[in-house]
Amino acid sequence: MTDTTIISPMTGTPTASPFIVARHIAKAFGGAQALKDVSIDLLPGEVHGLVGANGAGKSTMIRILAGLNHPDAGSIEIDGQTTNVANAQAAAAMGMSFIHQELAFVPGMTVLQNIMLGVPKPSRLGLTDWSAIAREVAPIAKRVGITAPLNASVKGLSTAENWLINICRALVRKSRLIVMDEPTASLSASESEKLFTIIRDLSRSGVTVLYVSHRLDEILDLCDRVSVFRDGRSVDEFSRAGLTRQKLVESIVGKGLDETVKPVRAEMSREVVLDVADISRLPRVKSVSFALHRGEVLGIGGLVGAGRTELARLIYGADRPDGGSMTLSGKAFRPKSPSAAVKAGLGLVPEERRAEGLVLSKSVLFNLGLANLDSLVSGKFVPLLSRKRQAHMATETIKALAIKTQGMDQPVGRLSGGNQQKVVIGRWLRREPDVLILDEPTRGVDIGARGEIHKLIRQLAQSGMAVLVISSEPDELPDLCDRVLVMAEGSVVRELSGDKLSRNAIVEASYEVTKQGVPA
Amino acid sequence: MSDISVSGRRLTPQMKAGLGIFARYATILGLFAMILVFSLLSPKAFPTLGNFTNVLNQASLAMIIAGGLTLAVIVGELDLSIGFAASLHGIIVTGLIVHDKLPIPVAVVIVVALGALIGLVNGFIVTKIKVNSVIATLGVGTILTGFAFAYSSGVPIVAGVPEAFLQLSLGRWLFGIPNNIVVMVVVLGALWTLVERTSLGQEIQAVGGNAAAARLAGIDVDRIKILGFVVSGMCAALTGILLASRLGSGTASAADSYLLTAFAAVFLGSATLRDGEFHVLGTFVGALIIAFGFNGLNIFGAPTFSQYVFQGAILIVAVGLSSLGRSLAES
Amino acid sequence: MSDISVSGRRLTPQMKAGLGIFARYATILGLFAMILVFSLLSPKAFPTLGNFTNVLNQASLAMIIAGGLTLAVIVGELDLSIGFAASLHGIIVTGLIVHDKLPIPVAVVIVVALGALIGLVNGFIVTKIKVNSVIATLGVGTILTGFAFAYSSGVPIVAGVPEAFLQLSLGRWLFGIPNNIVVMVVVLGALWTLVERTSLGQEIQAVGGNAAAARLAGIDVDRIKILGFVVSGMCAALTGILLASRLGSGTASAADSYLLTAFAAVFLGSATLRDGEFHVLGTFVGALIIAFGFNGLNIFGAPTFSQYVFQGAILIVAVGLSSLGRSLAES
Amino acid sequence: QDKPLLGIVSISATEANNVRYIQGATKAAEEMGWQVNVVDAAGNADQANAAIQNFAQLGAGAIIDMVFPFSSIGAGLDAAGSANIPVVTWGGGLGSTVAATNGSGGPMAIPVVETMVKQMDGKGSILALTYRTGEVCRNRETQMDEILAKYPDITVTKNEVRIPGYFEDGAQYANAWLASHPAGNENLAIWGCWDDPAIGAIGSLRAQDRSDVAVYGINGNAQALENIKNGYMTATAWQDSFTEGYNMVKMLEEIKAAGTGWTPKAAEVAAVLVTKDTVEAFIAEHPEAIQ
Ligand SMILES: Nc1ncnc2c1ncn2[C@@H]1O[C@H](COP(=O)(O)OP(=O)(O)OP(=O)(O)O)[C@@H](O)[C@H]1O
Ligand SMILES: Nc1ncnc2c1ncn2[C@@H]1O[C@H](COP(=O)(O)OP(=O)(O)OP(=O)(O)O)[C@@H](O)[C@H]1O
Ligand SMILES: [Mg+2]
Ligand SMILES: [Mg+2]
Repeated sequence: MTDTTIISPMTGTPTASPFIVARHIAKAFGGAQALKDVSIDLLPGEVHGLVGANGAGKSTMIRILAGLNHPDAGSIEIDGQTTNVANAQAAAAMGMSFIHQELAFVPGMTVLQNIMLGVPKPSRLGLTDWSAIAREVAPIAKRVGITAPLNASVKGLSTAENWLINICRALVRKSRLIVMDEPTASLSASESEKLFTIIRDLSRSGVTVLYVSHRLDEILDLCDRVSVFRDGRSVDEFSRAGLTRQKLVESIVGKGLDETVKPVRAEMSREVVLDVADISRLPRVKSVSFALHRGEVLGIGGLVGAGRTELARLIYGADRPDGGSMTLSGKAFRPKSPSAAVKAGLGLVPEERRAEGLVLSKSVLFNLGLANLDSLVSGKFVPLLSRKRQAHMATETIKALAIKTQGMDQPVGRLSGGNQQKVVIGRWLRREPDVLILDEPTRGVDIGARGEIHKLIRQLAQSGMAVLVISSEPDELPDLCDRVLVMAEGSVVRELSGDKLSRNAIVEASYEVTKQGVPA
Repeated sequence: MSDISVSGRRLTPQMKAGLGIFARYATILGLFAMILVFSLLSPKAFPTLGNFTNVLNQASLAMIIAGGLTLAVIVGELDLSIGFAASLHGIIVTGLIVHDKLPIPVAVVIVVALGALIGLVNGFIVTKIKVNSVIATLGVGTILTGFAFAYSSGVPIVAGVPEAFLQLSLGRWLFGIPNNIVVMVVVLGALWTLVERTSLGQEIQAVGGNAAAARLAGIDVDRIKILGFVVSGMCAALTGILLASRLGSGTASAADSYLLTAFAAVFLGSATLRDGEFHVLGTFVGALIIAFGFNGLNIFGAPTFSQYVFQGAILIVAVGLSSLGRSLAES
Repeated sequence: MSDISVSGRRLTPQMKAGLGIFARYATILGLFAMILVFSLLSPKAFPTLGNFTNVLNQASLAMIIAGGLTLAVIVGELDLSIGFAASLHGIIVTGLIVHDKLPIPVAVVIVVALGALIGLVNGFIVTKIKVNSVIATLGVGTILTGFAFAYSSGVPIVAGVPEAFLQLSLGRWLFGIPNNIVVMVVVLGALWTLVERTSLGQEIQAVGGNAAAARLAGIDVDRIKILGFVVSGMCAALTGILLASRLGSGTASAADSYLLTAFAAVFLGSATLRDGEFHVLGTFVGALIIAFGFNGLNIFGAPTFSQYVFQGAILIVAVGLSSLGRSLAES
Repeated sequence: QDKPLLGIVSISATEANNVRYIQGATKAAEEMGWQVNVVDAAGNADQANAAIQNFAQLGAGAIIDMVFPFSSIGAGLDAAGSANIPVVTWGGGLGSTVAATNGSGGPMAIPVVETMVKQMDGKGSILALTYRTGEVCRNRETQMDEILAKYPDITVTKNEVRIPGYFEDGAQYANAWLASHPAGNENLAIWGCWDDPAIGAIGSLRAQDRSDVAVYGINGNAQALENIKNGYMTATAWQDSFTEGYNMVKMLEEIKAAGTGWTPKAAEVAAVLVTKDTVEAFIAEHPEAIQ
């Protein structure tokens, strides 16, 4: 398959009759009214932005289009015909493909098998002809930015690469509509750029793209029209002309919002809490050294696959280093498991909230309690849990982080993505570790909550915590951090602070290694 | 999500809420409905205090072993060794009492400790050597059968079993409540408290819910899994001891068949009150359904073949009602 | 991740790569090591073409039923009905031939279709009524046992079984290869091709690997799961038929014990070549290990108790080597 | 090394009577200078066939099939037949190419059932715990049916027990049956087609303090004898499986000597009825029975 075959040759203009019209859609889950009244229409060849706060109903609307949920009320017309999207197969048959917010890949399979998941495959004598498929898929995979060999297992791949696989799958299907639910949340700048180019190409050739993101700059940059959801209703629809970030923010939040809260930086203490010396785990982390001070927010930037997550896991005892040493508050620190690290005073907010952060079937209260169990028990001899303490802890945290939930007993798997993220962070607020590592803390978090989380991180630092923040979003780190390390190919290539700390400096440093060939 | 909901009418939110509640209580309703039907069919023999006490007494052993198994499955593992282990424990406890002339309490304590040890071995093989729990516990169970045979040469230990040991399970407590029931209530009560009301229980549930997340939240996952196996092993030991006391002998493979009964109870229980999660109270209800089903069908005098058919159907219907209600409620 | 790697020396990447390869082949190495040991212990009787054919012949029935079970577990479900189903099939096929005087091929086709139907029922209960597969298949299995009793009143069907039916499993093919082996090779070959080489097989693997992802990718998960149960049911029917032919009678509960053997084979196989995934080739190797273990210990004449101990140990060691190698490689 | 091999395939090497039989067979084999190899098929007929095939493969001198009916070891008999190895059964019946059998066990039921009927005065209710899949149990059930046909005032409830699980099944069936048969109304008896299900039922009786029900077993295993001594079981028929095993192995020499001229035969050893009155004397005479 070549590029031209993916993209249907028809060239539509935004003035053509709508491809999909959804009217007055409502949907409740149990007692929760996820969608109250949503209407949206998608024109052939347009890039349609969809924005809204966490829990506004974006993903639910998308799941309805995908045939995964069925609306309680309202109608969907496709090409002017009222339709009932019965299931995912029906959606595919209608020419829609989806990149859902929850990653869809099968861990035991290869990259190519995952790309072809659910896609009709050519066969010879009933046997799948994989070499033919590989020939067709390879150029698309390259264009999307998948560097791993197609026959590699997806097990060792990063989140970002798994996202690219999902994107690649949508391209391989010849679809009239591609829906992307926060595709860039896990991508770093360079992958994002590649994706934008692809989206523009798709649009040019008449494919409709429905694009959900909390990164408003992307939305403004990319979209022809933007729909805004708030509390389960579609409240606004803008076209690109004359749309400003300010307008968009107001519409999302329902009121004005001062986004420019530059965190106040306290006088940084010189007391080193965590000292990392020459830590390696080849080939992903190569001899990394740095010191983390009390009250400091240290950022780690870089491209996807630079080894930041792996570094965090090494510090946290989740993986074992091949070399190097660490000290924590002056004492040798060599955790043999995360539980040892937690006892020593560390905390981690992992990158993958659903897979690594939460027990999805359990309540918000349960999940918030997990790192704080010692403080929730009463009784000297039998460590019985005190429901009162649990409830108190949960109420406080829910309030502090403005977690949108029906109550503390709601299963956390039913919260929207951003609110799930808040629960993982909330777990550590109460425990107050000496060192808190946050891996992509604002992934999928809406613009309002993002500000709150940033504020919170600063507060934690001010109260004496040492905070390590990993982020692939170059915009995030300069505002938030006192100091930023940039990693590339497993090594720290640059330390930025003070005036030198800027978005551009981080991006530039990220490519350092690739330019020089050999890391420092 | 069910295909059933696609067809035709949509359910109102009220109907869905109702279905959700129905789903939680469907297995319990099923139990009561079953008791009601049997009471109508055999009004003289079935619904008597005596019969209910008997059923509970009889079911106590299965409940204890199933209660232990519940902990193993909560932490996300299967323990297939319990039946074989209980058989071995029955032989060893009688052996210790009859051949080694140990006082009964000492023998009981030793055997329960042995149960814990077997659990420890299972847990070690699963967590440290990382053998899938199906293979690990099947392997250990097979080895235990070999030990049972080696210890007893296959001959039941009968002669000289003291009456006091038989009284362990045949005796009665205050108000004439059989000892077995007392032990069962104590064991299940302790397990329930452990899982639902202690911080250790939260860790146990977290490990079962998402081991990776539990690990990163600072929980020692291996330790908790081993604990699950140890509890399961100790409960198997208790059941083995009580069975030997009830039979008056230590007999190889006497308890093997508890394996399937315990699994049925545990999985039946997972449809009770909660959404497909394993829990101690559910296991209790599951074991009750199985015990009353067997007893009621027998008293009614159903022919053997129809007893099997009904028993199978009871399992499916009890869980099916609840699952169907739930999937409609969430559609 | 293993605590074992904590102690002392760190492994170099080369050593890790080596361990990774070792892990893939450890079960197969274990099989060969076992064959070698038995060959040294019983040099005259064990390592002969005749004995190896014999072992493969014996293992064929277990391999067929385990091959079917493999599909059920690949799609992420357990099928506990297979043993009971195979027993019923054995009774029905002899009944159809002896009592209803049907030609053998017709009887065989009817019974295999019945196996598919049972699989369909299992699949329907699991996917549409959303009953956990443990309960669903245990329930269906219990019901089938009832049917087996109803059909035969529990009495084996013996008289009048025609020689031609016995020849189904006792007969030999070209070069004197026993029919059972031929059937087994055809069935496992077909299953392997289905799973590994067709696009349906991709869907089967995807459903098992991550059902939610498969659903999002537009795969009809329910259909695939039902397919898994149907294949499992058909293989159970084949095994039941061949067993009846081998025993020369249709006997209630004759095949019940295949359940555990099949599970052991399937889970043993999941440690073979792949990283804890179920696959047809692995199941074949797993069944071989079990069969050679039984045969070698028999021929060597180990005392009964140690046969159990070794059989259990073989399971654990075969998987343990592989798991340990893997976890060290990934440490 | 070159001693002739006696292969024994046992249905359950952990069942008391099987063990006694194996002991008797082993003793005789030692006297004859044979070596013995026992395989436990754990109730699995297919495993039994495999084990017989393995013995045939090994060139065994003779093979004993314990309790698996000849009708379920077709493939094994086939393999042994082609290797000219005689197969004898204990409780497996005479048929196909089986050379000899004993322990058929069916007639053992007669004295027990007759005692039971007599003690019930020909009226009342019986709970019969049966196991039709087993040849021996089925024969015993038939014997019981024939006798009871003469007593219209006796009602029989039959329940099938499972293997494994016979203790638990015996207990549960007893529980249910007792619930609809309260004490004092009529003569009650529980009959097991072998001792173990009856012993399971005794557990229920004792748990409910029901001493009005007479319990009968067959085989006379140590536990049954113990229960008779203690008054919980009324009667059983002791099967001298040790002697059966011993005699059978001794007969193997004749069978092998006769070769193709051998006529298959049953060589039964008489069973002994044991009741409360005779149990002491019996144990004095057969101390090995309770070991
Ligand atoms: N299966 C479910 N059961 C119960 N409530 C649900 C379920 N799925 C979604 N919800 C609720 O519906 C609301 C909308 O969720 P949705 O995932 O559509 O939000 P979103 O706009 O995609 O948010 P985010 O930006 O955080 O991804 C939330 O309040 C969520 O808690
Ligand atoms: N050997 C491995 N096997 C499996 N997964 C691994 C392995 N090594 C690393 N990973 C996982 O791959 C992911 C990416 O790791 P890495 O640290 O290289 O990237 P990163 O800089 O954090 O980039 P990203 O933005 O993708 O998270 C992490 O989730 C890590 O746990
Ligand atoms: Mg969302
Ligand atoms: Mg990362």
